[in-house]
Amino acid sequence: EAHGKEVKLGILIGFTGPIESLTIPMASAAEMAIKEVNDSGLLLDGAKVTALRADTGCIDNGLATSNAEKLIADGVNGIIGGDCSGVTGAVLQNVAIPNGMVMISPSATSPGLSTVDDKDLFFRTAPSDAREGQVMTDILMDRGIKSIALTYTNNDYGKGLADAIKSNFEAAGGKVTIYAAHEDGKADYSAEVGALAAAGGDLLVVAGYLDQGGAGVIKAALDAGAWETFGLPGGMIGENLPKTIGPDLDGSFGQIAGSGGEGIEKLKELAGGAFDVTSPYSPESYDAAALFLFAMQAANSTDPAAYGPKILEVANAPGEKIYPGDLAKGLEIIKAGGDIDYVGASAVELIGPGESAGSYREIEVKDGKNETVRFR
Amino acid sequence: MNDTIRNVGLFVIMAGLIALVGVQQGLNSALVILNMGLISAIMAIGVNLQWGYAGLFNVGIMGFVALGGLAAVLVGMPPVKEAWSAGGLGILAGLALGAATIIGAVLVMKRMEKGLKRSLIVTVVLVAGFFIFRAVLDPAVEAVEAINPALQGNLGGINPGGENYRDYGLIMVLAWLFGGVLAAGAAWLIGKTALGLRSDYLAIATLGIAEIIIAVLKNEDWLSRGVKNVVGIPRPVPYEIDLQADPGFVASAASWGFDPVEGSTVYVKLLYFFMFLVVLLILLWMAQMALKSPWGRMVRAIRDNEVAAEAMGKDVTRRHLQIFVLGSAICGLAGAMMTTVDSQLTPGTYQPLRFTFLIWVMVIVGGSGNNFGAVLGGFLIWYLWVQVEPWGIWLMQLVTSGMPEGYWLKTHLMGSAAHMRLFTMGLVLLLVLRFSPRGLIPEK
Amino acid sequence: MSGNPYQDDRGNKDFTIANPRAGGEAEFRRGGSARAAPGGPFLVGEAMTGGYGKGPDILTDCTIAVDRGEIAVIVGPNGAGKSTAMKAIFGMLNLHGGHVRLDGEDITDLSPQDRVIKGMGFVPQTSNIFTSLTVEENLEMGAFIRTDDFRDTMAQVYDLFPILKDKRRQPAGELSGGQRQQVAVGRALMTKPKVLMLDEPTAGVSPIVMDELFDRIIEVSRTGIPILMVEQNARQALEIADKGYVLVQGRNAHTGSGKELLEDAEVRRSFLGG
Amino acid sequence: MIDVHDVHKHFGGFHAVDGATLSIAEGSITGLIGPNGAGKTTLFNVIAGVLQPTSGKVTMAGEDITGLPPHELFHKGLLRTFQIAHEFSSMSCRENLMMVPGNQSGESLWNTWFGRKRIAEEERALRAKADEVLDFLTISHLADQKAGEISGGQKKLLELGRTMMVDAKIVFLDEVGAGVNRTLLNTIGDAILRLNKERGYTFVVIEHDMDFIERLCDPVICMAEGKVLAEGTLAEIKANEHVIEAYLGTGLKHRDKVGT
Amino acid sequence: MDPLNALIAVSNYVLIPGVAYGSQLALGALGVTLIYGILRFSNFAHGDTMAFGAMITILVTWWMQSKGIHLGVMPTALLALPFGILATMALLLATDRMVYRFYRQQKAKPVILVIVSLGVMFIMNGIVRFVIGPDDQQFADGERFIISARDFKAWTGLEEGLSIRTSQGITVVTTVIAVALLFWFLNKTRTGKSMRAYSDNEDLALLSGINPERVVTYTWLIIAALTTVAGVLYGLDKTFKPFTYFQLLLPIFAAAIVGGLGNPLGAIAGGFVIAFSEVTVTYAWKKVLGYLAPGGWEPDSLVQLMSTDYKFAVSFAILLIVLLFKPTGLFKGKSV
Ligand SMILES: Nc1ncnc2c1ncn2[C@@H]1O[C@H](COP(=O)(O)OP(=O)(O)OP(=O)(O)O)[C@@H](O)[C@H]1O
Ligand SMILES: Nc1ncnc2c1ncn2[C@@H]1O[C@H](COP(=O)(O)OP(=O)(O)OP(=O)(O)O)[C@@H](O)[C@H]1O
Ligand SMILES: [Mg+2]
Ligand SMILES: [Mg+2]
Repeated sequence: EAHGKEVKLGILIGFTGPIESLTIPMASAAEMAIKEVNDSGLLLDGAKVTALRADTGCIDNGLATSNAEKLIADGVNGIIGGDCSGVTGAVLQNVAIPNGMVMISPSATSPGLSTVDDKDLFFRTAPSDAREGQVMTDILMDRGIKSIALTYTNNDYGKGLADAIKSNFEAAGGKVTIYAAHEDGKADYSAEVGALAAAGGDLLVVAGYLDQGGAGVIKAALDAGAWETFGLPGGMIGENLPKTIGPDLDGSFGQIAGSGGEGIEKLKELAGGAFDVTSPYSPESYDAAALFLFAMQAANSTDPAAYGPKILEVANAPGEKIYPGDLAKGLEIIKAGGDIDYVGASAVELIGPGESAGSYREIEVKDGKNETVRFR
Repeated sequence: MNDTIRNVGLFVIMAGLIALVGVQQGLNSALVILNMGLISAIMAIGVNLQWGYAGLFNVGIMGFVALGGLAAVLVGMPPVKEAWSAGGLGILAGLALGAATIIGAVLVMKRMEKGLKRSLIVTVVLVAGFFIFRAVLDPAVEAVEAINPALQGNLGGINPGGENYRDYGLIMVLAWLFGGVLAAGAAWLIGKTALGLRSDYLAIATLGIAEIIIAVLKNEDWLSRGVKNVVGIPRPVPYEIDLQADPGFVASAASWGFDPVEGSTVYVKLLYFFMFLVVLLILLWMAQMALKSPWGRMVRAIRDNEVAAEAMGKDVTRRHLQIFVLGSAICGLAGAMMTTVDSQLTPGTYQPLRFTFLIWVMVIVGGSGNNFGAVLGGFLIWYLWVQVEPWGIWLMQLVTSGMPEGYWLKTHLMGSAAHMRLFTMGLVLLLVLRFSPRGLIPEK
Repeated sequence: MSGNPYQDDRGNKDFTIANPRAGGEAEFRRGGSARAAPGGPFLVGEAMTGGYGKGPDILTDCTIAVDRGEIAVIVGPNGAGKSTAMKAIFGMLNLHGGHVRLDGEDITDLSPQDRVIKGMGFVPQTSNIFTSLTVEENLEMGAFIRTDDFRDTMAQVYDLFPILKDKRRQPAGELSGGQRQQVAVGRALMTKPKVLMLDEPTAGVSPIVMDELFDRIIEVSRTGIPILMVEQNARQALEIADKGYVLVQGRNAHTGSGKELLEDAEVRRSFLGG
Repeated sequence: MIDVHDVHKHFGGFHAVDGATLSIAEGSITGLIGPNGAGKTTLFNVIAGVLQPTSGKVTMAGEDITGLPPHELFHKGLLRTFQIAHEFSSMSCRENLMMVPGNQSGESLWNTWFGRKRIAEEERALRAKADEVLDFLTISHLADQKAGEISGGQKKLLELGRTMMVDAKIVFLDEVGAGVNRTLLNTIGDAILRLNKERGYTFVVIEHDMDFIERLCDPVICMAEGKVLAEGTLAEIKANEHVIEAYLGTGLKHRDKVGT
Repeated sequence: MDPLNALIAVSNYVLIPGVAYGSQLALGALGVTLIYGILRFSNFAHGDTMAFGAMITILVTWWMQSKGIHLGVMPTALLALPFGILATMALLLATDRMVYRFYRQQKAKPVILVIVSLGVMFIMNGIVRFVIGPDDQQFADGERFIISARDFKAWTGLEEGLSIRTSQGITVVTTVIAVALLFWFLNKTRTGKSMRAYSDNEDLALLSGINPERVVTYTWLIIAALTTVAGVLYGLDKTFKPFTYFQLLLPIFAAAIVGGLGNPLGAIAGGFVIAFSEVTVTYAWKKVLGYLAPGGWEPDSLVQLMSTDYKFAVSFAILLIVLLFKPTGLFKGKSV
């Protein structure tokens, strides 16, 4: 097959809307992977990859579908996105599947998406909620926590994760004193903290986003003196949280997907100061872009139908482990007919119908820094 | 005559803009815009009926649209048998008790003399009813939500197809009607309490009810899975991949010069287009007929001067209720249609900016008090909403073109280019209103 | 409906996003400056031609004048353009023909508020009070441009309309129709105007108040202030008028002294009710 | 026809109507006069259902109509005009009239879609009637003008015109004369007399123009401070000292100015 | 029985947050209500104007912090506030000249102005994100607490803590001052009265010699001060993030309406009604009842009327009930 000299990847995420502050680093991360590949000049005998950004508004199905159609019309070879599970589902069902287009979402975690008959076109680099619930329970149990108050951001991510934490923790003999949602981007969280504090518990677990309502809840809880330590699932782990909250956060702990931390450290090195690599889902975005390009290299084609089946192959063992910054090496190995196991920044490991089953780092906040205390 | 030419011209320009999208970005893009434009136009007609003709201020459009979405789930999805046997009856009983409580309280209000005793009894009825309601409902809800929570956990709908529910796509037309009915029911309840009081009250009532509806949709998992979304809602048109696998279709697509993928995607969208167009035309006809008749005259009189209309024997409150219910039903209908196109219900998407204010912009820019204006506004604003993004990026490129690569300001500006969408939207809005302050097709 | 029939002339338009109070009708105009134009009567609208917005001309070549110490009265059928002529003289609509001169100056280009400063006082026919302000505040607003002490003027107004003194802390919107008319005239008197323009000041007031009002108007004119008014109580008005104008369809139909007009059989039959 | 029994209407602490009792005979043209602020309009509004009385009772032909909403009173044949004109400002003058008759079949939504023929016929008749009324009021040239853009006096005429579109039993006129040209007012007076004679309308007229009252009204009721001050023929009223003091006055003081 | 702890718990989780949040809403609602009263439309750009004022203040604060200028225990932002106000004044006046004035001159219906303000909202929205980005920004410094929960517990030996943040204190004090100033201004000064007169009847104001353009200018200046103060105080107390400022619009409008649109007193009352209904109805009384119940008996359930999921819904339901009994809002919605 004759290769076009140009490969186009759509980056379809919510540049405006509720998670707008997360999406800029996400896009930058994806574009960094693309740049890395372009610089190497190794992809498909020197094809040039361009990224096309498009907005989903995070919560605007109509806009997202329109923009997806636009990407298709522009001739993209794959779509990185969407971000929020709602728009992702809409784009998947109405644009990607009919057009036979592959999507790799860095951030849609809803289990509901697994049920869509996706014709093997949908993948995600964000780990599943169910697994994280188990990990968190282990950590809590190890630390001797018997009862928790649990609040989650009221969307499919938060709810799914909180469900998983709750059922695992209760199965392990713990007690969830209260299970309450908070809405992101609202003006005031006094009511939530009041209710949570009244219910009590050894610890407050905040299954939210660190620069959204999650931070607001923690701040309000600290200020009111309701809790001093917090349980922090993946969405709450990031440099910004200790920075926003200050020293009061010391002693709080949690977990985030990541293998040995090696990947993320490498990504950080790579990025320099260009963007915040700890911003949620930006490692996943880097990985999504890399997976596309490796699969294309492996299939020696930019046709989704051809490279789609290769994605699981390049993502999983066996093969040489590839980290951020190693993309050129990976491309070379594939070209030479070898096999790679892409680990990337977020410990990519795809299971089942293309979902991530990463391992986790246990984090504790010490002296205003997230420190990895062990791997799980 | 002159006006007619101008108005037709405006629609032609609009068609031209969409056609241009078709040329530049492909038929599919144009059709997606067109279809959502049709749905927007329908919503705009509903709102125009309420505001443009009756002066009723509805800031809860979002809520009625969401109810339409709920209807799509309740009609389109198959029932979850286990859930029904686990707690279906309990939930129904709970809801019945809740309704009985409210009806009881209202009856007491009506039957008894005003006074402390009445207030006390009403309070007792409400409080006791609330606790009984919760006592019956809560366990049933828990049981239902425990059934396969990752994928179901709700009661489902009435689609008779069971496993093969997707084959019963035409049931969605019923769902649209049910969306209208559901929204009408909610509007009736609001209208019964809010209309006849000062109109601020209607505004806050609709604003509130919309928030309440969304809160219920987000938090009552047994109903429609809450924030976990319902995906895979059936559709009244064939699936593209089925068409692609159908040799007959592929052949006829080829005869038109389409490859199977493009042929199937365009075909499906065209089917939707015709369905929506029929709905729009029917509604438009009904609205125009009504408004050009004595009924419309009465409505305008009421809008102009309620006190005088009342003195001239018109039952203002009843008329308001009628219009409010009708307008809301239209919004509900459009909401169900939109959920059908999306194939999924996502309660998180219901945001006032998108579903209330944007519709208002459509009505005002189009020209409130004129149905054709509302329709045009629906198309135009939706077109802008999805199309101005590239303009923003283009504008930023223009601004930063003089700056060296990698310069911080350039990175910063290009990084915020997406926000140019809202910015440009605002600019266009201001420009349209500047040169046509009463809307593009003003009320005569 | 919240009860007060005066205030509640609201239709059902929504008040949540948009304030129902009608905006002004006066057309926007950038204030120009006055030019010297000596001679002629104290206030004159000369050969005025114009209408509302882009609509048809309401006034055609219409001339109205009043001199020091005079009372001039405009009468005419409903819709003749009497109110329009008053508004035109006050600069509230754009004329495309004619001039307005005041005290030896051409003020055609002045904005209404500049005309107030030049000493013109005006009581419009409708919505002529601040309904949400108290009676006293209404009077204070009348004296807005005055920098001197206006308490004695206010006392005079209260003397003239004693009922207003009783109700001075009440929002003017809660007054009866006739009481509101009194507030409106009082407000204009507070400016200490050099010329006073009244659009149907006696519409809806009781006979006793009407007599009082006419008395007061005569008194004011005796102090040398020219008065220009529109009246439907034409007979009484013309009795006290030095000069009368009959407008028909925006044109001067008859002009003469009050007495002449009263005696003109044609005028009596067509405009004064026989 | 209408009996008002001890009606009170209080605004906060202020007693706008303070125990008014009066009755209006069928077929009469009753004048209601009184100083500004006497409570005439307020009493009107109570009778017409716009305001709820604080206490008291209003009956119409023996039937209690206290507090009925205006639209129901309309269907019982009770119509009113407003002191401050309440026109339908964005509608043409003709439409202002055509909207009045109740029970038009075109007011049902169903008919607007499926009963269009009947509507068309009704409309033709209505239009003819409206044009007749406009003609009668000498404002046929304004038929297609927006009612918001006609002069104050013309609005008053329009208000009167609306009551002529249906067969009313009793019509309340709140200062039809204020701001209306006297020649025209005479025409209105003629119209009122004719409606009274030919169609048997009962009228209640609030007016400050004594000439007008004199021509039309018998009996005349004078209110002051929320109560009925005097009642009788105009001649009796005019002779009543209290009425002179509170309402009529003794004429211009500056007689010297007159006639100079 | 331990009523003291119960009282402290209620104060800490209900009263103090409610008062602070209520003041923030009241300041916002005051601005909305003024624009409604005088300029006759509901300003949807209000939230974003708040964000703009806060943004400028933040930028100046950062600059001051970098120069080592501090205000001791008080946040430096207070020093930067006047700059924010000035910039916002400039912005609003420019917007008025470029946008609103045209529609005023055209005698556009107020609803057009509402939609125009929606357009302005989009644009301001873009400008703010453009300059400072969509992220959270930190700018608070100085002493964070007047009383912190930890210290309080240490002093009193009580089980429950009580915390009052500096920002909460400043918010309440500023609100009181701002409101008092505004009332004095509107009711006692000539300019204030002329604003009310204009708001009542534009034509007549013209006839009284009031220059409408000047009234409009004054109004915008006051609005600029109010919004900037509200925006900065909110940012100090919670966090600065453009998106949340947009979201604030809803409770602010609700506050203005329930209080009676156009009535400044109402705006204040409305702010507190909204704030307290959000906080109280979803509060779980378990702990408080536990303290109050005899013999340390603590209820098993949360004793919560509604879960916090329905926080917004409940506060709206309360609004509806309030309006059912007071259809014109708590204070008769009238002109200013
Ligand atoms: N705001 C307006 N816009 C357009 N036309 C108007 C407006 N106001 C009045 N007109 C028209 O101007 C004409 C003259 O109106 P004007 O108010 O000057 O009459 P008038 O002589 O004062 O009558 P009246 O005695 O009834 O007050 C009328 O025919 C009316 O239709
Ligand atoms: N909503 C209200 N609130 C308070 N006072 C009111 C209200 N409406 C009317 N009033 C007062 O009630 C009194 C009677 O008013 P009403 O309008 O009935 O007088 P009227 O007899 O019609 O006078 P006019 O001849 O001047 O029209 C007046 O003193 C007025 O100030
Ligand atoms: Mg006039
Ligand atoms: Mg009256």
